[in-house]
Amino acid sequence: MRATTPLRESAPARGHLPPRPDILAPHICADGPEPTDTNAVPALRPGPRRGRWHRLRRWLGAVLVLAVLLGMLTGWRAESLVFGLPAVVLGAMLPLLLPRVPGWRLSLRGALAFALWFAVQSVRGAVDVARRAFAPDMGLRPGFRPYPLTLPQGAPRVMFANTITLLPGTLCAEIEGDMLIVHMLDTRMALEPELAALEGRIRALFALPPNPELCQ
Amino acid sequence: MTPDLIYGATGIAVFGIGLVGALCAQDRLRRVLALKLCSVGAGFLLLVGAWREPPSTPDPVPHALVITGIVVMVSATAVALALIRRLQTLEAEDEH
Amino acid sequence: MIAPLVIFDLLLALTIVALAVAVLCLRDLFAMIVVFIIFGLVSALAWVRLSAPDVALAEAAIGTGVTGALLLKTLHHLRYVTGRLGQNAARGLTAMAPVPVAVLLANAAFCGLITLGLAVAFLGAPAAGPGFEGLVAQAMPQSGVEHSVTAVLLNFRAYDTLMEVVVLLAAVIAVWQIERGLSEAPAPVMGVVWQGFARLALPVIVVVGTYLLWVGAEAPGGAFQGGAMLAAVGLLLLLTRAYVPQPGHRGLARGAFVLGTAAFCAGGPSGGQRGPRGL
Amino acid sequence: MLEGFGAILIAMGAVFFVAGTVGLLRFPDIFCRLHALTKADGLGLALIALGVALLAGTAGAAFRVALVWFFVAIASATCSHLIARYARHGAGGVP
Repeated sequence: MRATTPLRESAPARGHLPPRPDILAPHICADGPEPTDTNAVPALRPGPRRGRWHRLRRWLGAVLVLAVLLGMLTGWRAESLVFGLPAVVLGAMLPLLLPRVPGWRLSLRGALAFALWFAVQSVRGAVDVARRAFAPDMGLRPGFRPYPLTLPQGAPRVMFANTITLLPGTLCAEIEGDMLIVHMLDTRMALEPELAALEGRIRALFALPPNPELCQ
Repeated sequence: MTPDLIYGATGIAVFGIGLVGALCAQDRLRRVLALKLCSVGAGFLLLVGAWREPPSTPDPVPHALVITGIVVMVSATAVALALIRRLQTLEAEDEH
Repeated sequence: MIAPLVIFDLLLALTIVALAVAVLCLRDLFAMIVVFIIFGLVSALAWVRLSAPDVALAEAAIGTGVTGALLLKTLHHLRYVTGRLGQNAARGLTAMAPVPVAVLLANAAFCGLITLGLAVAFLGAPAAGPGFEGLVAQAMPQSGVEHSVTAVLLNFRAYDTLMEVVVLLAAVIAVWQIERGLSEAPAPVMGVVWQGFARLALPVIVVVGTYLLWVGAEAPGGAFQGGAMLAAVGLLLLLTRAYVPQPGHRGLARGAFVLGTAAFCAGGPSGGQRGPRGL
Repeated sequence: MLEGFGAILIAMGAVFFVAGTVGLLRFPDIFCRLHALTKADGLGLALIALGVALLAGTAGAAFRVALVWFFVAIASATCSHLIARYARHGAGGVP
């Protein structure tokens, strides 16, 4: 009889919980109860460029990225602009229809470090799951674990959730408010140190202050 | 054993399977899918007819015909599925 | 010695037939739709082997992508209707009146005969002589585009393609009429991770769809494939609830469709992209 | 030389795809199966994409392959999240 995942998440084993003062106040570190309000994250945004000018800059950035994409695809041919230009403008405007999220910026150093680390981790994750798939005893003890989120709303959180899915043995199953529900292949593995490390890397990637205590 | 022979046989088999499904399947959604299987089978046969040994290029006219067929099929499927949704609602109201 | 590619072809052919059988045999409707989508994608792969990349792209985008979305929408609606009543299993509502076994057997025999006839016709057909490729190659300079399939679709057989755009328009109008007053199942709530994905994917899909439309002039791609990508944009917007259909918008949409067809009549190859968007 | 390296990468990618499929068949429930699909197939696709980019040779083709890989990776993570979410909520999904 193989163990299947119980649908209720269980509390992590006591021994694996490092002291984390920030867990006690996740709602302070995250950007407040209203997710669509950009003004609710003042402490996390170092540069206070906001409002219309800020949004225009984001839009122009999107136009630039899409134009480069179009250029790469069409081989930088001028006649592609007949269809391409309206498409780039329209494409950059579509996300404005979605609910607004706080803006973000990338740090180049953080991105390079993250890409390297990500490559290593995805190999680790794939080798781990391949080993289990071929092993006679798969060594599974699946289950759900909660993990409190301290990253701000928007891109950092989504990036965090998607990267968890590629780490060895973890899968992001749900985001409930400021709580992330992680599915683990083996609940005996240590979850918190890995996720805390990942959180640090995401903070570096998005040029956020490194430790969450800063926002108190 | 060239691709045209292999995929010609595949097309005939898929067409036959689709035909059986379209006439014998018990639920509506499956019948619509079976008709779509038939159209894929017919597409196979047309493309096999257009195929030439690799150095020479295939005949573009059947290719264009199959693309037309795909678009017409999706229109037909859309109407059929809308009818199914309507029927479901009517039957659900009847039983209510 | 059998070439490895022949083994690949045989495996692919067997997979296709097995998937087609599975579509008819699976009891669960959701599983049936998923297997059907896989079937469409694998057939598209086979069509690449028959050196028909345009057709494969069209099948993957329209025949499988758009059709799959429509099927899932129908299933969603079905479950919504049954869920609202709180009775009556999902199968019950799609099922038709039972048919006597004798009729089923007769049908099966009839299908077998037709398929057999098809096989005889296929095997007995004369070896492939020259088709239209010579004629098409001769006329290519007059078409103004460099890709032969696009030339056939939009230049040499433009009336045919116009007909198919009109068929699309007719289908859209028919669907509107059939669904008039039908209560819509609400789009599911998909969560922040999905929103993040849509935020990233939407602009790129628009650009890539337009690129497919543009590149159709000289390489595999084209209006219908690009149009299907743009249809995906509409679907993403519906699923993110960024756009909620409102009755007031219908007139606008109708106008856009008719205008799209009219634009195609005026000879612009871009008119074709309007059609698939509405599905 | 480059061709050989590309072929080796593609073969390794295929091995990971097989591993993912074996996991899909052997793992006990839907959540564990998602692990097999996202991780093993993700790396398999990355290796195959790298091999194909090497074989293709031109920068434009390599860019297209990279674009395909990037979006498949994000879509697979998003999809597995949505499937897990749906499965946790039972048959519903529409709250």
